[in-house]
Amino acid sequence: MTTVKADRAHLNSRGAQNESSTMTSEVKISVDHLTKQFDSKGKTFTALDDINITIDKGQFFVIVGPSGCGKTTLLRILAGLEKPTSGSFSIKEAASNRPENSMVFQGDSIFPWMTVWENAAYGLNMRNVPKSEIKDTVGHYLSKTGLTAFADAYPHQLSGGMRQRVSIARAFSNDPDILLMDEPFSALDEQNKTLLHEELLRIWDETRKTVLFITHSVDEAVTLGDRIMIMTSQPGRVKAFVDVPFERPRDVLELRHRPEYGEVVYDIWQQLKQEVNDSAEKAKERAVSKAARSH
Amino acid sequence: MTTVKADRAHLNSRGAQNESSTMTSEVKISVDHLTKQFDSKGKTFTALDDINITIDKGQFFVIVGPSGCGKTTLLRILAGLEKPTSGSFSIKEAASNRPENSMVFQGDSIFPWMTVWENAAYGLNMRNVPKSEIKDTVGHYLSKTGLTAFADAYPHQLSGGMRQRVSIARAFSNDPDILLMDEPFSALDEQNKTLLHEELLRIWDETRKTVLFITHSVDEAVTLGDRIMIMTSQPGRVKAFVDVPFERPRDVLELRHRPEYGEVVYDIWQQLKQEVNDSAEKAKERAVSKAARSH
Amino acid sequence: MTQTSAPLAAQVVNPARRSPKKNKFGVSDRVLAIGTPVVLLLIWEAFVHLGAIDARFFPAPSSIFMRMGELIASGELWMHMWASIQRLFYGFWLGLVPAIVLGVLMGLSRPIRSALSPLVSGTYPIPKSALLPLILLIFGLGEMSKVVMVAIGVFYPVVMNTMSGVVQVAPIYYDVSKNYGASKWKVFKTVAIPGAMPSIMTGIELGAGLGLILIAIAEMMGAQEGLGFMIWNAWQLFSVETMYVGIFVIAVMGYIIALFLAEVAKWVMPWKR
Amino acid sequence: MTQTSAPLAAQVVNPARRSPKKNKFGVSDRVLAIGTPVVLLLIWEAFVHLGAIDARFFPAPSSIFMRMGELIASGELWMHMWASIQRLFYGFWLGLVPAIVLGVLMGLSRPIRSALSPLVSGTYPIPKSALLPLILLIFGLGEMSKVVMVAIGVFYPVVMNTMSGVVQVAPIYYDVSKNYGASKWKVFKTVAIPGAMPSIMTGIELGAGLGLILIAIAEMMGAQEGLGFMIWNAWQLFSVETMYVGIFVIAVMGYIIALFLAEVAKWVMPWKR
Amino acid sequence: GSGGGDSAGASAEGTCEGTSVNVGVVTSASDAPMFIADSKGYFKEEGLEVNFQSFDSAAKMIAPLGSGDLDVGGGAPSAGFYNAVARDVSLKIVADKGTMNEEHTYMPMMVRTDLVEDGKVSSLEDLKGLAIAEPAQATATASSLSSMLESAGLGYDDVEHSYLGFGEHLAAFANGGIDASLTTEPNATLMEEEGVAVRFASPSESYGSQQLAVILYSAAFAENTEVGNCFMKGYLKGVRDYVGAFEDGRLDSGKADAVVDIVTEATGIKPDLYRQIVPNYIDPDGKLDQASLQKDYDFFIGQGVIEGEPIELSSIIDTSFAETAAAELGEFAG
Ligand SMILES: Nc1ncnc2c1ncn2[C@@H]1O[C@H](COP(=O)(O)OP(=O)(O)OP(=O)(O)O)[C@@H](O)[C@H]1O
Ligand SMILES: Nc1ncnc2c1ncn2[C@@H]1O[C@H](COP(=O)(O)OP(=O)(O)OP(=O)(O)O)[C@@H](O)[C@H]1O
Ligand SMILES: [Mg+2]
Ligand SMILES: [Mg+2]
Repeated sequence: MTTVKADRAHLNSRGAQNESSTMTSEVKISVDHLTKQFDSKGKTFTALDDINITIDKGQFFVIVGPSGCGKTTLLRILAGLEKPTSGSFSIKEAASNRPENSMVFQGDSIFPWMTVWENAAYGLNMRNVPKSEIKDTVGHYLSKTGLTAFADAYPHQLSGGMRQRVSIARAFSNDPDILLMDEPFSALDEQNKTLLHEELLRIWDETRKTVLFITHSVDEAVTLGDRIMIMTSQPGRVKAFVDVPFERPRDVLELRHRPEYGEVVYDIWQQLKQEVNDSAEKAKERAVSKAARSH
Repeated sequence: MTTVKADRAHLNSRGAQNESSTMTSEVKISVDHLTKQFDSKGKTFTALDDINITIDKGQFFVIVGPSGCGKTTLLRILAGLEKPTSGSFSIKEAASNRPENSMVFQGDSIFPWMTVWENAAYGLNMRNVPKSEIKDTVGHYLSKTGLTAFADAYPHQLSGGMRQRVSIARAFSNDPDILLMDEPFSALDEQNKTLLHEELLRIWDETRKTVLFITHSVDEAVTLGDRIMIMTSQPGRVKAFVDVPFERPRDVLELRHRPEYGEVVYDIWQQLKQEVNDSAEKAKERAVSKAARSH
Repeated sequence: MTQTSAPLAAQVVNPARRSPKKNKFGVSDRVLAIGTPVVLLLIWEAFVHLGAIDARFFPAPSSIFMRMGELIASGELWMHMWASIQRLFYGFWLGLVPAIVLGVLMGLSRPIRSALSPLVSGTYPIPKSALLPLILLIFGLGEMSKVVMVAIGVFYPVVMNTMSGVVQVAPIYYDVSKNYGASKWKVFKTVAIPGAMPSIMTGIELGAGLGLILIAIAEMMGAQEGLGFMIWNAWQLFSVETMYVGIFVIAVMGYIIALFLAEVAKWVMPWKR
Repeated sequence: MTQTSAPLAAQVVNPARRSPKKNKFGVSDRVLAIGTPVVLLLIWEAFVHLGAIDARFFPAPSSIFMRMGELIASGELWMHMWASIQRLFYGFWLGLVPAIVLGVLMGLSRPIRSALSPLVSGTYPIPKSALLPLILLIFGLGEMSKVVMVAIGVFYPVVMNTMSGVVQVAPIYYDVSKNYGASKWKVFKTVAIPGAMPSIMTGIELGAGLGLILIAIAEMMGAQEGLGFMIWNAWQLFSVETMYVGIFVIAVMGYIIALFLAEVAKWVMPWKR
Repeated sequence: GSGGGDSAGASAEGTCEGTSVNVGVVTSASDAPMFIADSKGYFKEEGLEVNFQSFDSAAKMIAPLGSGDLDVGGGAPSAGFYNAVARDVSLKIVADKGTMNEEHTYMPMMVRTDLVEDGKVSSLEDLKGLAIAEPAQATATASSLSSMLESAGLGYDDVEHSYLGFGEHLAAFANGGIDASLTTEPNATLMEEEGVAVRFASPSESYGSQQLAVILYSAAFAENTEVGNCFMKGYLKGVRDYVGAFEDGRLDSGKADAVVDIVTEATGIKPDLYRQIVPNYIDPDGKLDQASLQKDYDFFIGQGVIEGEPIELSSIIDTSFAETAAAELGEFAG
């Protein structure tokens, strides 16, 4: 394992429930001075700037940050879909024969040429899992996502939210070591969202997966996460880590009435607000300087 | 104007602010016994069943309902992109020379082959609006959506939320008589969302547009809307109309502390929850009967 | 007020959505498909009778059909058709399979694309008429040389359209397959091929047509039967009607192949309504 | 533990994303593109010297290049090339423009597609060798008949690929253009054409190649110059090296056209990285 | 190619039994003796099994003859043919396949009807500057044309040459693309029928008797004397039936019924037309007109199309097959 240089002292203290396990927890993912730049028309755009993170095994890690700050890019790099421009990251191999990671992609990512069932079974089929096992697993998650009746439908026959649920069922079915979820519930109604929150927490609890979860909903972040990373906007940097101090299992409704809950949410909200204002400023500056140049 | 057969008596009483204007308000959109079915593999799937709605001119009309209940389908029919299977609808023509309606589509809908600027200017270009006017209008909305610096970028260089903002800028720039918005803010962070809420309300207020707005966020619905339609899940029917009794302009933070606000939200939430539970039941039944058939 | 209980004109700008079998003029697609060629043939016939067309070289369709009747009765037409169809069949597969494999590989892998593009782009435009003598030398005068000629015709459009189709598949799908640990073969099977299928089918239609074009050239040499031989020989003998019968039969075969491929397309792409 | 500071193999399954100019073996694309044909020519040369290939019909590349030198020196090669290039140029545009217009119309409108499909699918496979005499009759022995032949070659692949590209454009984009009140012409210009552009470009490459193939057939008749004439005449005179020079020049032209079209594609599709 | 190898054992016993021979034909009237010999079983009598392979021109047969895919071919001796020989494609000219002379002008000079009717072309001199069609550069036809032009005081390059297959001449006349042509039968007769061109002159008037088509043996086939003789015997029997059916140089009498049936059946030429045409003459003994061959060869050299060193014609002519076969068949009765 490579030495992780991220400044641990700088981090908030860990939550109550995790405190006891601090000594036994092992690092699952460590990201080290990671930077990602995109070139376009000769100009270089920095999407991620010097990111350092350590994520423990079994941690529910949430990323929040303004739109366009590089959340998706970070997840894609960790999934091996994009190369970092500099810096490095390392992921501890799974002990079991589980796949390393599965991603719920932002936006449409289910195959238009496969039925709902085939899409949900994709990962398992790639790993040549026995047919009967696939049937059980996929059947379970299609039922959980309310898609059983649509198993034979093709994506173009589904609504936006239904397509997103297929993508979730696909990732859950694959039973990976690390779940990478990029705004997985954004197109779902509150009720479906709640059902899937429960299912996600059940899976996480039972299989001790490491989860990386991107969301724009601070409520969702605080309700689900162990630890929340707040990112700055363009270029995306780590603004702060917030440890969520609530024990598990959490009673969502009860939680929301606690004053600490309001405090955590308010804290994150404030930091984000500041970020967005900053980025609006920056955007304006850039626009002005651009206008100035075009004169 | 055709006679609208929808049962007005059945509707909830109108909100305080609108009450006074009931006599002067004119009907902008009326939907009459509208049903939409999709055929696939010989089977018929009913997406919308006997929908009756009347929407006044200048009303901010919000549609909520479980995922897959037919919200998008209804909007597409009103936009003329899909034909109803039976029933009819009518839209009163705009007095001005504005375009009749512009839609913010759910999911990716911006043209990959156009820059952010070209995408945002699309509607205006289609109407041959003078170049200088386009420049002002599009410039304004790109700035409002925080995309000025990305005016020359192509969609594949944007994040998911940025693409959604382009789609919003395109619709706003087009200045239509009716704004059809299908979960327009789902991929945005709270802060960007708040900024765009304000912008949307400003536009609505200044130009007295009729707005049809689909959302999964009950908070968003109550904060923005005059009237909320709750839909049942598969097949999509009108479950209830809820008039929002808050005066305008609304102070969002203040609003959320009022007890009436909590009541309205709770009411809608309960109705939706019941709907989702029902639909989960139904899905299970269907799945069971399907399994039974396949034996 | 716009009463829009049945919005019109949707099918004009909305090609990919299921649209009714009848269009707004109430004329069904099938009537149009059969009608257009029939109308053209009738105009041709009329022009011949009016003397507006040189009937020595463009004989009236009626006389062509009469000749066709004779050739069918004598069994000659069928003999030529059968010979060509067989060659077409074997040549089709011989060209198709390597074209799809190579096309997908070139689409998926940049080095393979770089290495093979010059060969494909360079050998494609080589006049097949010039190549024929060399093919005869290599494959002999028998069936094989004709089959190879068809295969060459099928190969190029399929390989190019497959490659371009595979490159056009939205990158997100390759990302998904990679993320879900798909082996190269599975990427091939579950992403590249289905994603490129519409392009591949167009390539196959173009390829089958080029195969037909080339078989006619190939049958001008070392053949005693086949539609190409029939057309060429008829022209040598200035048996104009017979030549047109041959051309007409090839045209009909081309159209039948296109119809058949459209059915195959529906079958291999069930996700396209 | 997997150290993944630079994940490999991404470019293999990820064709559409920008990938480095050098692949994992450190060989640049350009080297591969030039290397493959050169290696093949060297193997050919070696085989001839080893006597493994019949040099009477497959002369050594070195002797072909020597003949090429002679033909360049005498100006003969250039004369033939220039004649063919001119015909190709005019024929290209004559075929391209109607093909794109018709292809988009057929892609956008179902009735037009129904009405014209049988004609396109039926006339495409008609052997052009059989058509040539009729073309000579209509357009005379002069330049026009050759230009028309090229146009025919360009037309079919472009019309079919355009149509299929237009049909493949995701329906949502047609919905958007309709919703934003685009006129038919604007749908054409802002959605159908750019959306179908990758397919159209492949069609153009296929079409230009078929144009080259057909010009060689056309120049076999009634021509005094042109690469097709040169090849055919060389074969009549059994001047084998000269024939190969002609074939080689056509191959190089085909490759240059492909390279050129790749540049044009970058230029007309700036949104593709 | 099976001619050489297959028959090795058979010829040792002095018979060609069971040998198969691949013969290239252009499926036109000039292949008449082949079809007659085949139909009447003359090749079978010799124990040969003959497979015809059709080609669109004799030039295309050279490569298969060289590679051994064909054993026997036939066509006009062209520059390409001699060039092929020069690069080791060894072939032998073995017999006559078509001779044009005063009585058998089967490749007449045709001139477009309107030119003749308008009086624009009334003598060979008038051809100056006009477009004349011939099948290809440096063929026997070119030599014929050259001698015709010469007789009118014109050089070969004083006219425009249009290289068009015989089949295309009719269409080219019809649309005015060419003014004159040297066209073989039956196309010449067809042109008259369609009224696009008229017979204007005979090349024989200036050239004399010309060797327009010859029988070719591949080198391997020629090495096997026995089988070569067998084939030649069958062929000459066919030739004799063919020329025996002539009446005043035509095939329009009752005597020719059998020949007409066979040839029209094999080639698809309409019987009425075939009876009308001027058929090609073939020497009953297969004798070659070597002087004519030499004259054409010299013409090709003059045209600068012969590659490499000029060859001695006699080195590629082998009249022994025809002589042996003729001797065995005896004097032709007529
Ligand atoms: N292929 C690319 N080329 C150029 N720039 C890119 C590319 N992909 C992403 N970017 C830029 O990188 C930045 C980060 O993008 P990313 O998709 O990671 O944002 P995000 O945090 O996921 O935003 P959102 O919440 O809107 O999804 C954006 O500003 C985007 O413009
Ligand atoms: N083209 C189609 N063919 C068949 N069924 C369709 C088609 N389009 C939509 N449907 C079905 O109609 C129903 C309603 O779809 P719609 O997209 O309107 O839902 P929605 O309310 O917008 O859902 P979401 O909130 O998930 O976007 C869904 O069950 C879907 O499966
Ligand atoms: Mg994102
Ligand atoms: Mg929807």
